[in-house]
Amino acid sequence: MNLHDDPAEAAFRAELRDWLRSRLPDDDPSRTWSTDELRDWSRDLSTAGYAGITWPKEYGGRGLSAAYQAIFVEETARAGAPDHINIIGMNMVGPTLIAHGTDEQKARYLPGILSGRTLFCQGFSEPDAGSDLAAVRTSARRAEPDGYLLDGEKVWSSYAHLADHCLLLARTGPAEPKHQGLTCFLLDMRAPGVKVSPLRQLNGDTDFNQIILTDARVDDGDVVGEVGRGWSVALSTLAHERGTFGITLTARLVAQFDRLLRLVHEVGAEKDPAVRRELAMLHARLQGLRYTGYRSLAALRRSGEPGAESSILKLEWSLLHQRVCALALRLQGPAALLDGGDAAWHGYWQRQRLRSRANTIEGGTSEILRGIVAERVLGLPRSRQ
Amino acid sequence: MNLHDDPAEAAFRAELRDWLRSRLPDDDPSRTWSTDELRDWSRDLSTAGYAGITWPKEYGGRGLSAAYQAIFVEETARAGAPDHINIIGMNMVGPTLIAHGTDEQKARYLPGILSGRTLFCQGFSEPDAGSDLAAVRTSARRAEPDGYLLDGEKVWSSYAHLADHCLLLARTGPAEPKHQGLTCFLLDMRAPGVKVSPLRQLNGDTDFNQIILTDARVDDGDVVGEVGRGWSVALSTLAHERGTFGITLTARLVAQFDRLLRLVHEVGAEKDPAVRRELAMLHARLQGLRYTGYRSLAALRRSGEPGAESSILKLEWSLLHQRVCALALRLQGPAALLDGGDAAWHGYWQRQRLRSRANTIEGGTSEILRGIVAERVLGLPRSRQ
Amino acid sequence: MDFALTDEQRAIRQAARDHLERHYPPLRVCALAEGPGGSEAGAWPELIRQGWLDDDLGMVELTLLAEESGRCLHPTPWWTTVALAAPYALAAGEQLTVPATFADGGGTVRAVRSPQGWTLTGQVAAVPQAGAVRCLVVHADTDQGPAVFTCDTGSAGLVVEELSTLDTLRRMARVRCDGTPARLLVEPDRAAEAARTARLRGGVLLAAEAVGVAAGALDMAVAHARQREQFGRPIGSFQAVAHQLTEAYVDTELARSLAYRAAWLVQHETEACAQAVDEAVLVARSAAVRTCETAIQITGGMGVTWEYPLHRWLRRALWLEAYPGFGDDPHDRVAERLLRRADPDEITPTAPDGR
Amino acid sequence: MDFALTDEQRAIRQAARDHLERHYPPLRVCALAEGPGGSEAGAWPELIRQGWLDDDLGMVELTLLAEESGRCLHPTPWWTTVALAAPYALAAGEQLTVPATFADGGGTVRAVRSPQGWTLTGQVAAVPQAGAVRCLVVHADTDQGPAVFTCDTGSAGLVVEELSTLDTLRRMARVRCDGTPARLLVEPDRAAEAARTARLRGGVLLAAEAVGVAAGALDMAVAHARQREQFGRPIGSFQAVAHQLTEAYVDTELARSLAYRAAWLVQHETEACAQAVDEAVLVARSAAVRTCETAIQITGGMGVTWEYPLHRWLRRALWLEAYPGFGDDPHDRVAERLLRRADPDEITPTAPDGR
Repeated sequence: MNLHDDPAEAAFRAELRDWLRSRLPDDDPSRTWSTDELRDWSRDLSTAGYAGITWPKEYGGRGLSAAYQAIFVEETARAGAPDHINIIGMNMVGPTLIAHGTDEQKARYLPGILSGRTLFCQGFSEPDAGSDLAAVRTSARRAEPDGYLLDGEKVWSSYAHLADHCLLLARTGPAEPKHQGLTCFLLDMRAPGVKVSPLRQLNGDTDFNQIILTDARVDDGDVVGEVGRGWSVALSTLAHERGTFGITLTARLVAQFDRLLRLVHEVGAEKDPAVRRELAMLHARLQGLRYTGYRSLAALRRSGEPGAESSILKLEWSLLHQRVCALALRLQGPAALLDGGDAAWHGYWQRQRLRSRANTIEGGTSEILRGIVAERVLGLPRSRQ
Repeated sequence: MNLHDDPAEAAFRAELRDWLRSRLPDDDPSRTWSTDELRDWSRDLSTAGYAGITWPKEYGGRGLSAAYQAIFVEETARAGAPDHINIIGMNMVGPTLIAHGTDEQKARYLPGILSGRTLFCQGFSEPDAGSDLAAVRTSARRAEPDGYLLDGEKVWSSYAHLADHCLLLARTGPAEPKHQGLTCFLLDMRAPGVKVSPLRQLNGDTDFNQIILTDARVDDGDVVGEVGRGWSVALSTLAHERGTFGITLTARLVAQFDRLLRLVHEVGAEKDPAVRRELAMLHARLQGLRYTGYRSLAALRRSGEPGAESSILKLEWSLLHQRVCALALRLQGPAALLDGGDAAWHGYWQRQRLRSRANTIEGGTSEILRGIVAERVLGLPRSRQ
Repeated sequence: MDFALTDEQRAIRQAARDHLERHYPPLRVCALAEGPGGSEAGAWPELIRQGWLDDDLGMVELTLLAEESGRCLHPTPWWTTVALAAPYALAAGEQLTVPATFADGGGTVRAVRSPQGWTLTGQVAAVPQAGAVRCLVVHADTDQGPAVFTCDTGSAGLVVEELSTLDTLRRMARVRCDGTPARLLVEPDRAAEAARTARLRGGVLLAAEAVGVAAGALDMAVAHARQREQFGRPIGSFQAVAHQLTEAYVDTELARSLAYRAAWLVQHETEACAQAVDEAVLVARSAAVRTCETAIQITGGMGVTWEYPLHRWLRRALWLEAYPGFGDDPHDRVAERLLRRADPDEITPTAPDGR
Repeated sequence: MDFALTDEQRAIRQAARDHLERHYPPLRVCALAEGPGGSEAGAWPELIRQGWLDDDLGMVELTLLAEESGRCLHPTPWWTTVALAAPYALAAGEQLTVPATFADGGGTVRAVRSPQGWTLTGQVAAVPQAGAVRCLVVHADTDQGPAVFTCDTGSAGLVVEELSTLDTLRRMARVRCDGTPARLLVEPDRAAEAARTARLRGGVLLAAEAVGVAAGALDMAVAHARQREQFGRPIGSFQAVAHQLTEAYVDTELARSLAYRAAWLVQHETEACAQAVDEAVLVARSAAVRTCETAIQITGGMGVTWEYPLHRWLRRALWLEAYPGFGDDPHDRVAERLLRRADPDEITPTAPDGR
């Protein structure tokens, strides 16, 4: 057991921190990044060697352990940095192709993902599926001799408006049981029949997109894994996302909590006993979340699998983030009635307060996650869903 | 709408309050009542006309509305009075016999119930049934020509150690579906084969009993309602219990909250902001509970049925009582480590703190009650239990 | 003791609900929320015809109307008129029948008397729906102390500047007066008492609206849970869904009981009414926020989109939580009265209230 | 950074669990709870043989033993020995190997030096397990200020009077000294620092025991939910049951992470350790109480009987919540440090802790 960085980790952290300090001198939470700024930022990350940290060296990565990825997400969150614009390519599609892709797919996509030239999005969620992820309705109709035509609707797809390609799930075997008959495809987002429109969230932001597919064509060479085995490919993609995802979320929440403390000082609530009590409990649980993430990371290093305790990270993170945002808005008193340019921090906390309600829904609702923990971790009998 | 007593109600309340003040000069929460004291108290209640307030006049009651019963339970709770020793006879068995009993049963039992000469207990719950009340296993075997033999175990029966008779549910049709084949009986507690032993609760108190039945005999004349229709008789018995039950619980909680306030002063926590906040929220919700009870009572007066909102009274009461007891123990700080004679109030709050955990279990678990509200009040589809 | 609505009160509630459901289905409300003003300008005459401004409406009746208004986010300035402005008119023996709101200019607006009458000068940072009303009731300082004035929003020297607002159906505006002519409504010597009564009436109607907001959000969520299927059955049949909705129902019912009780006690000017109003506000505000949050959770991916109407209800609940018009944190006032109160035996035996 | 137990630590934990499960099944613990003393007098030599008092156990190892002790309510005075008394011995460079506890006589016990040595006079109102131990570590006042002494419970003039206690497995006793001979353990000039360190070590072990209490109660409830059937299926398959257990699991895991972290930081005497201890105590105490309450809810009618062991766990959780040995409410200390802290950028880049 060692709670400090080892020398190599410490050097990596120090170097990264210096780099971030020069690149991002201040954390302004209400700053919005233009697409061009995001592209520049991502290019700089790639150039500085901060893309593909855990990718194998043979595919151009640095071949480092997840601990380094954790340091990366902690330090970038601390600095208020945005995501790499190709985060989906980097964290989900790349590892999926490395595990399941053909040599041709690897050669064609991996270098571009790493450099940030080829942007990816993901198309798993559908409006009617909701929590029942496998209830995919998008159909892939055979188009002889060598392809498929896709029809359907995908939702909650980040970066789809910028992406060059999409990793998506469609039904190739309509007569088969729900989890079978699904296939994973790589779709060219510029193909005819692909229409992307923004999904506006309850706080007015448009972080996500809807993708409408109307006879959009994919070739046999665009199948990832085997035809009819898409569900297991998708599960492995989601598992890649979950590796250091808990740490990413926690690191951002730590930064968010720092903003909350700044706000407490700004509004002069340092002496309010109810505020102090809530801050203490929030901080204690946040540290509990953080160290549970480190425990999970240590288990990942040993066994290649995150520990059982990792299953609770997203569950607890969402509740804590909601409490942080609720407290921040309450702290503002009557000023909370305003919004946008007329509000403190340009309405940052108003947007966060509303947006945070989605935290217990997106990426697996809390109800679904509790069921998974009950069944897989506590060994309770499966509930008759 | 009128939130004050009407003149007749006010007179009833004033008279009762005077009577209680002379009979019970002070509320000592740690006082324990001996059986003889309880019998005296109950006899005095009956003599003073405070037994059978809502019973029809033809059966010796006062024929008053539930509003008077509500005043009675409020004022007795306020005065720290114990239950009438025959509360089960008075509030559950009596009304059940009036509705379902034969003329002979009415003539035989009702006068004694009212005067307190004939004490009753109730035998519905069984250890294996738990929340699944209808899963009664106690069997009633036909003993030709004119009776049955009872075998089984009943639990959570208050006053069974004192009772002369028991209203119980047993299975006469073992082959029939769960809710059918049940019959309600009146059992003589002194019959051979009836054994009563105390059930000790987690706080050490023994408010309840276990009844073991071994070939205990009942006659055909002891069947209440029809053979095989016991489930609906039992439901109506429980419904009688629930009429002003919510008001009873709330009235006691109001008295308990007053004790909490007394404790706040005793330990000098009047200025503690966290305590003040919790007191305010508890009191506000307690008043919400109380007035929801009055709304339900007004609906009962109009339609003969308590309103939909009555379904939440027990649910909310249990949670509030648990919070009140938890706060009371926390207020004592290190003194909470002690118990009994070495603790403040002779360990009253220690016992209440532990005992209150049963509040969300006894008389319908919160999980079961939430399901009932969801289905019957909100009209949600029945969950696949 | 009979805590039930009268037949007439029930009829008023039903008529209100019918009127609002006919005119303001959620999609219409959403459209108004994004339009100019955030409320329907032309609705006032119809409201008057429907009796919403009648002078014989008691607090319980107004509570029912406010509850129904909250349920559908009734997009007119009716609530600011009756909850914020009208209580001051009432204190002066007048009846308000035009769209109005209240501007608390204590400490920032000065009233001066000249031979031509009173004029106001100063500014109020955030006034609810000032951009949508015709009449302002203004708390301002005079040489004799605070007093209450009224003026037309079209008056000379009056500038109303709408602000960006969390709840766009109840927008806040900055109000500046510069020698604006005004009429004295409540003299300085009666202003404190008028403010006390106005806070009680306003508090009841804030709680009532919060109850309606909770009830409206709960209705939407329950309807969704009955119909939306996942894993082959309606989601309302899952305990994880059903029990959350039950808890929201409990919160809402407690809040409703407290709001009705507070209304009746304020109407009858009982001593217990200040405590009752604070308790209603406490429970109802939190019921509104929590129920809206639960409703969003239950409606899932749909509920967190801009198009789905629920976030409007949450915004209103947050508005009600943050609105400062009725004094400091009620928790502390409630606790103070509890810990200061005399022997419980002193209560007169005729009133179950007051304890 | 590698937040995992070493193989040796894992082996220590497993050995402890095996030992405790063999000797202290719940029914045995319940019997001891009702017997005299509330603990097993003869167990000490075996504990020493098992290495529970070894001087090479670090804070993480002790944390694992305290956690396992909490899990089964290990009915010996081991916890008071290592969590309350031993830290003072350690400060004096000594190792405690007899059953011991700590009596905080600051302000009530006076130490006087005579030619025969030190004697103590005064009383301490409530000392955990004073009736079950052989050695007392006493905080007492001298002319030079507070200091720490040690004496045998069989010493002259020492009266130990057992009190009725909420948790009968960890009984409180009144201790009276009247000229009781004692040995000086920590001099006045080092007593404050010794007390500071003792509070940190004791806090870690209190949190660790609380984690164990929560884990033990959770295990019992999960086992019950797997096996008990209602409505024709195991109750653990109902979401209403499963999700409550999941929440208890979340609380317990967070508490465990915080307890291990605090142990490591205290062991390595880092600056962040005081905050880490307070956070572990906060979360672990409430996890213990809440998890025991959940476990009782899940076990239903059975769980609220005297015979079912769970209430013993709840009593211990309440004991841990009320035990005052480590200073005031940690909430306020945690908040104070948060709101006082310097620019986050000052943190050295080598430590993820301390932020």
